[in-house]
Amino acid sequence: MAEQKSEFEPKIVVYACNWCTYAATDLAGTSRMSYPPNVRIIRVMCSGRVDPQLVLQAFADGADGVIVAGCHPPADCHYIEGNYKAYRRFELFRKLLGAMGIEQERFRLEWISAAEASRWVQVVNEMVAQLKKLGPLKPNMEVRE
Amino acid sequence: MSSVLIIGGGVAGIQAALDLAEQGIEVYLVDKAPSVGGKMAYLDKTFPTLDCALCILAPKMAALLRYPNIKLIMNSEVQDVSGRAGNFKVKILKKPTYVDWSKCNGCAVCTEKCPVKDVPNEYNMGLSNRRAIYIMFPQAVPKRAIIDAEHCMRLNPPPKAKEKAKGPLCGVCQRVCPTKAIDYEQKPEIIELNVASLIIATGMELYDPRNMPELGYGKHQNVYTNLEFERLVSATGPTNGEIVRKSDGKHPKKIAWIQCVGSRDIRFNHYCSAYCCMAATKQAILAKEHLSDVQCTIYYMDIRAFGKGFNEFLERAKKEFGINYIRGKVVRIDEIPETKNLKIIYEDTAESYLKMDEYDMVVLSVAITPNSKLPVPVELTEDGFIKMKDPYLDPVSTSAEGIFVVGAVAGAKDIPDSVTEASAAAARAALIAKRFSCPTEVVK
Amino acid sequence: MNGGSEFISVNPDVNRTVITLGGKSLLECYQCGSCTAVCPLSEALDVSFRRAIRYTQLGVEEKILGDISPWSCNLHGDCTDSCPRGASPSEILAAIRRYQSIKYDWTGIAKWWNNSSLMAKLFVYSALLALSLLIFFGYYWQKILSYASTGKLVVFSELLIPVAVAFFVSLVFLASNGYRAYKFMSKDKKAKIGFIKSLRVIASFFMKLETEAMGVPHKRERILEHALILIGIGLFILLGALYLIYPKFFDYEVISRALIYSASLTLLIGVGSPLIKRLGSSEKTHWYYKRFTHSVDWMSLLTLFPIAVMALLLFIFYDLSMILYAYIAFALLLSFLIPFLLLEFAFGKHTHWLYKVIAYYIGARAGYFRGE
Amino acid sequence: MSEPRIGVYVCHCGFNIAGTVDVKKVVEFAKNLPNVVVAKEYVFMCSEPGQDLIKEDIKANNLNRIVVAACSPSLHEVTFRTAIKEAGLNKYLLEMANIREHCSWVHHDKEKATEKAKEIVRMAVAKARYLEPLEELEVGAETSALVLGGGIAGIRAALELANYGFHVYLVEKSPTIGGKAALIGYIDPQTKGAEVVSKMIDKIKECPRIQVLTNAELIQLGGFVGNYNAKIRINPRFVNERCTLCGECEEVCPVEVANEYNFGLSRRKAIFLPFANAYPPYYAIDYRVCVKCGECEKVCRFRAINLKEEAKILELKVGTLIVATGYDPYRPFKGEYGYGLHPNILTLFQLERLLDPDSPTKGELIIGGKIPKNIAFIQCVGSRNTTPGAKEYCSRMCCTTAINSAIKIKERYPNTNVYILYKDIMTYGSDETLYEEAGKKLVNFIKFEEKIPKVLITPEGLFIEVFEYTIQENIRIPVDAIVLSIGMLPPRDIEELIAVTRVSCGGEGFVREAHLKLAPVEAPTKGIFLAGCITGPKNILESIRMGSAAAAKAMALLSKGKITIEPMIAQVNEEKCSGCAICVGVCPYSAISIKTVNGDRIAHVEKALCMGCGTCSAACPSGAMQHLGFKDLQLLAQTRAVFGGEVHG
Repeated sequence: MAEQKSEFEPKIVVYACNWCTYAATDLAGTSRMSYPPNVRIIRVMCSGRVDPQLVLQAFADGADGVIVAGCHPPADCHYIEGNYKAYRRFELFRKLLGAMGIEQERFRLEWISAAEASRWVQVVNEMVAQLKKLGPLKPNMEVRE
Repeated sequence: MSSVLIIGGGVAGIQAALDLAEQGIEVYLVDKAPSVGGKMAYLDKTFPTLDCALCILAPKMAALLRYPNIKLIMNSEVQDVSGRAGNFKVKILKKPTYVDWSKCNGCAVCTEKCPVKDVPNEYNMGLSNRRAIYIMFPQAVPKRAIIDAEHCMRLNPPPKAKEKAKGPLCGVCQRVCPTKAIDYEQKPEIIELNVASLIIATGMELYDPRNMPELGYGKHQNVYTNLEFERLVSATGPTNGEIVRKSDGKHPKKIAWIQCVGSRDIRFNHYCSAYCCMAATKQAILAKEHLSDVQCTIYYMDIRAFGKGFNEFLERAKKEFGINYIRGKVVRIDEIPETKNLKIIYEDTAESYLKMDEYDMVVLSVAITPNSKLPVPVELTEDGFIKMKDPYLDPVSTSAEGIFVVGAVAGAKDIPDSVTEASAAAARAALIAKRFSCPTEVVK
Repeated sequence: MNGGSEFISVNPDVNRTVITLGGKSLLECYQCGSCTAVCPLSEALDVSFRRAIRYTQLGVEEKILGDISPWSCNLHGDCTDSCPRGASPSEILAAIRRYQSIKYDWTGIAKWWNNSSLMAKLFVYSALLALSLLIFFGYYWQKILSYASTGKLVVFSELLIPVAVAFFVSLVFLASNGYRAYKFMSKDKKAKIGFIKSLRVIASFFMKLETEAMGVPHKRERILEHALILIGIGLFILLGALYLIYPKFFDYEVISRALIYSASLTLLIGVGSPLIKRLGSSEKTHWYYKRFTHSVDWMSLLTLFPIAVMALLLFIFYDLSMILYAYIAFALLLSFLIPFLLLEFAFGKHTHWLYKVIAYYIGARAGYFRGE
Repeated sequence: MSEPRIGVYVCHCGFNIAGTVDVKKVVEFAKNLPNVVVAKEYVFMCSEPGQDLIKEDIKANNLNRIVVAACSPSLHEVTFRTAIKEAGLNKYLLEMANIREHCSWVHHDKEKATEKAKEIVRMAVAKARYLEPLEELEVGAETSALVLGGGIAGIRAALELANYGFHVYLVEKSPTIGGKAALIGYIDPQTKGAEVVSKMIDKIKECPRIQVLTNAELIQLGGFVGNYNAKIRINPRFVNERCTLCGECEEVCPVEVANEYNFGLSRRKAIFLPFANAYPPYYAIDYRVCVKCGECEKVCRFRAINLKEEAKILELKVGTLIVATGYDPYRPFKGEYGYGLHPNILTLFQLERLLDPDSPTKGELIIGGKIPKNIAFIQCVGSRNTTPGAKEYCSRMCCTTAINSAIKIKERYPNTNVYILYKDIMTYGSDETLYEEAGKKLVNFIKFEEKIPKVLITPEGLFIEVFEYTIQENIRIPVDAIVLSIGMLPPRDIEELIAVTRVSCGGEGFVREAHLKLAPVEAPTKGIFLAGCITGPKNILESIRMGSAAAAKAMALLSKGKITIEPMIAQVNEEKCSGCAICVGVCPYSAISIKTVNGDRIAHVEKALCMGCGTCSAACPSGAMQHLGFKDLQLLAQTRAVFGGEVHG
């Protein structure tokens, strides 16, 4: 890793639901909040759209942390129950991470409503601090094409 | 096919405009503020689901820009309406914004450079300051800058400085503006329109609690109206959601809400304003979310949790958030000089005992008053609301043919009812606009 | 304070009677408690006017009769000014007081007095007046002429016997009804402080309350009128006592005349000014004079006014040494006094001073005064 | 797919982006990304000149993908889509790179911000590479409507739709339209419910476009928005329009049952007229209780009765469905406040009927044979958790109705004492003047809180014991009659309604709107609208307004005769689909069904119903289900682009 000698900067991939979390990231911008530039945000229509394989691919490609974020249960989801599906999948997924040698703290499932810009900034700060403690992800599985 | 004029750009006006535009009808939306959104734009969260008001309103406001047949006439007031259904002549006074809105694209660079920094910001109910040139709120639609002529050094230079200085005192925003949109010579203009029908959606104002001097609003620093508290608790508010007292900037330990301030009182307004019991409960919950150790009490006579999900919301407030409710009408608020805390005087009707409880902060749930003083030939009820012609057979029509009324200006109601009425009125207005009449309907 | 386990029965017709007794807006009240909260009394005295009105609305008889709050009301009128429902707690409480005095009176005359029309009351009053005129201008006429011939005003003579009898009779009624009132009001109110301390508490309470009220113009007006009447009656009693113990006092022309005239004048103004305001219709007069027009209110003034007039005339004639006319005025004074005592003083609005005193005493004794 | 030729446009947005991101470096970086043909910058991309820049480049360099690196897509995605459409490019071949809200505005280290902006652009370009042209779907739409439920909300919706030129089928389960509003005596002190309903019925009669089907039930609903086919079963009425309402048949009919149109106050025969100005205006035979003795048929001089009539099935093709099936009054269980144990204890609806001039007692308040001296209303029966059987919600209009009746009683019978025992009086808005008037008319209000009133049935008569909250005393009130102000429940047959129309229910059992504030009259499934008390307790005014609004929304959707649908929906790759139907269960809008295509089970997505959430494509094990605009490949490309990785295929 080139930047080894300079202080370790984790890279975090974020899958944000369009109606709530993505809107919160926008609001963090319009309200000029500041947070570390380690996150890369990918927009999906609903947190239910995020396929666990995608998250695994991100880890395989070198992500140090992944966040999946959607609307607050019980009633904020624009598609009524997409967030429940994500909740169901990623609670199971979190348990599998350990088996693959990836610390569970590298993955977070969050509910952030469109007005909770400060919550989004807090999640990013917490994640970056945690990953700096954990250090870079040490891949112990080769990736088949 | 002729067009429809909507007076008032609140949630009801916006919904009506969208429904009309959906059917391809040309819509003029007039609003006296520089941006649409009305009172709902001030809200942080809405009851009973506590989802954020902006997440509901912003998509609707943005949708307004997508329809080419919606013309927004902001910062303007209707001067005169004449004619009859199918052919109304309307005169609109467009007050100058001193910014050419076709050039301005809301980059807000001017709002950072303007030297006048201490104008009380109406959007935050005066709890924070803005510049002389400003954008009403970050998500305003249309997101355009506007110069507040009264406070602008260029347009209204302070008298002493005026004689000394030879030329114009300031021109920072014009120099800084990348698209050269600033135009100090802009004059008010009269717009004449010819429309098929009108929808009145001017909504409501809050009743001024200064009419009840014994409650001390305006005298005691820590007495707020519920809209001021809403701004205080809102993420986009003056303190970014920090609940702090005006007097010493500290977090309050005990907050009281006083219901029926100006409502259900023959000396002020007979009617009940319908929204305030639930709004107070919501604000108490928001206060608990922001300050976990705060004690919230609501003083009421009848808690009106009548709508869908309201009573469950109330039970949650009592059980989950520990908000207590005391039945008694507060008649006086005294300020304790040293701590600027407030002593509220009322009879606890459960214990038939006069009590004087002390609070750090008191929020008045203020009555609404309809914005019904309009140059439009419609009858009013004696409470000042716009009268419905026949609430059963012709729900959204007014006494004047072809003029419809929706939202709080027709009667105290909350957001879902206003939005429902807006759709109904839009369809009726569309009927006239499309000359689409069926023998059964009495439309001429 | 909280309700006992057993159930109190309710008489639905009570609110109907109280409404006819002048509490027109009784059921317009929606129990918000502003009247109690706004009243200057309630900061010092633990009473709830709302609860008194509530008992009456529901007809909880045993609680109404034991409630001292209607009697503690000093008719400041703040509650009526601030009632969000536009009801008039002042008038309702006045009506409750009438209802209570009816129930305290065992004879049933108070019931008739409070329910009958003004005409009926005036009829009975004038009948009694005619009777007393017969006594003085018939039976005693010769005696009066003989007294007149002596050229001196003899106050204490057998002329006073009928008045004394009337006074005695009225006292009997007052005492018995007062005792019943005491019984009702003191039920389940334990005595907490002694007699003297109660009096001191009441006195300090009144001083503070009235001085504050003096600041408000329309309240000052009514307090002064009421004070004039009290002073008037007080001075007359003093004169009577002086006449008995120290008759030579009347030899000092100047002081005695001053005392006499001030007594009759204060009584006259005290009674006359509210009467004129009630009869007049000028905008300035406070709603109190326009609204409190129950026949009982009228009678309380109409019966007292002629007495004040005659007292004044008596001394004027005496000073103008028109002895016969002085005696005629004296006879008229006594004739007006008899129906006043038997009707108004024993059963009318004037009984309120007795019940008020009892109420305050019991309230003070039971520790209702805060801060004691 | 054609070889991707991508144009990248980086916006300065005044200083907003250029202030912290070195736009020139980002443009240089973008220039040598694979498939990037053009990379430019401009101070305001969203302005007219900015859009023109893109349009010219599309024509000059025949670009087929555009990436705009500027603000958030929620602001100007639509602006740029319309721009590239005007340049002849399919408007979905655009990807926004959010380098303002996500980068320049939130990071202040110029060097790191520029690095991040580069990577955001790289991700956008990676996704753009796999964007495909998509067409908005257009579906033909019937301009006809099925209104389910003939109450005032349904009638209002039908009238409005007829105004817009729709043909309307008004389907009502009972033999007459008018619903409960026709039975409630007085809506407010001046207006009678029956009068309002008869005026509305007159309008229905005048309008040729409304077809009223009574004794009718919707048994099946297929198709999708704009193209529903509804199956209606019309139960036999046995009486036709020749009936002259002479009533002779009624006399001879041997069967007698409780009259539900008087809420059980009186009885009626098997053949009956629901109420005076019922519509359709002729008798009906209650097919559930008629014993087919034939007496009425014999006696009818106008041959209006035919007992051999059979139930008919009707197939209708409609564009939209408006559900307005109303509510059911709460039925107190035996003994609840003494209900059913004493003749003088009745429900608010029964009292309303009593006060109605054409009631069995001709409007006189005769209960238990005489006019009651003391009558008490008990509020919140069946609502606000007062009794074990009660629901948690407040039924909103029982207070106003009770006060209305109390005022009526005090006007006609001044010496009757009227009590209203309440928890909170819910006369919201301008109904508060009713509460005031009740005070002036000497109605006595008694407040209780947690401890609910108790009804005593004793030989000396009825008593109510209640712990009066404002004096904290247990009082016992002697009463002659007790009225239970009953609340509103969802209709008993709501299960069938849900099964047929696929609407869904909220917590308290009423039908759930798509969004309480954004779309209060629409069901989550597109094309179905809701009106009246089916979504929750409302007063008559609000139900009527909701009827108009539902009609208005339906008209707006269908008035153009066709419907455009967002193309970002799910699409099945038929070869890969194994028919495992995981996606069917996952879809909140039941837009996916399994069809057997020449032997194979294949998932089929109903285009009009799919709202494009993508949950099914994430659940699909074989990758057959793809979410257009967010395909696996596109998201994968974006993910790998974060680290500079590539995706093949």
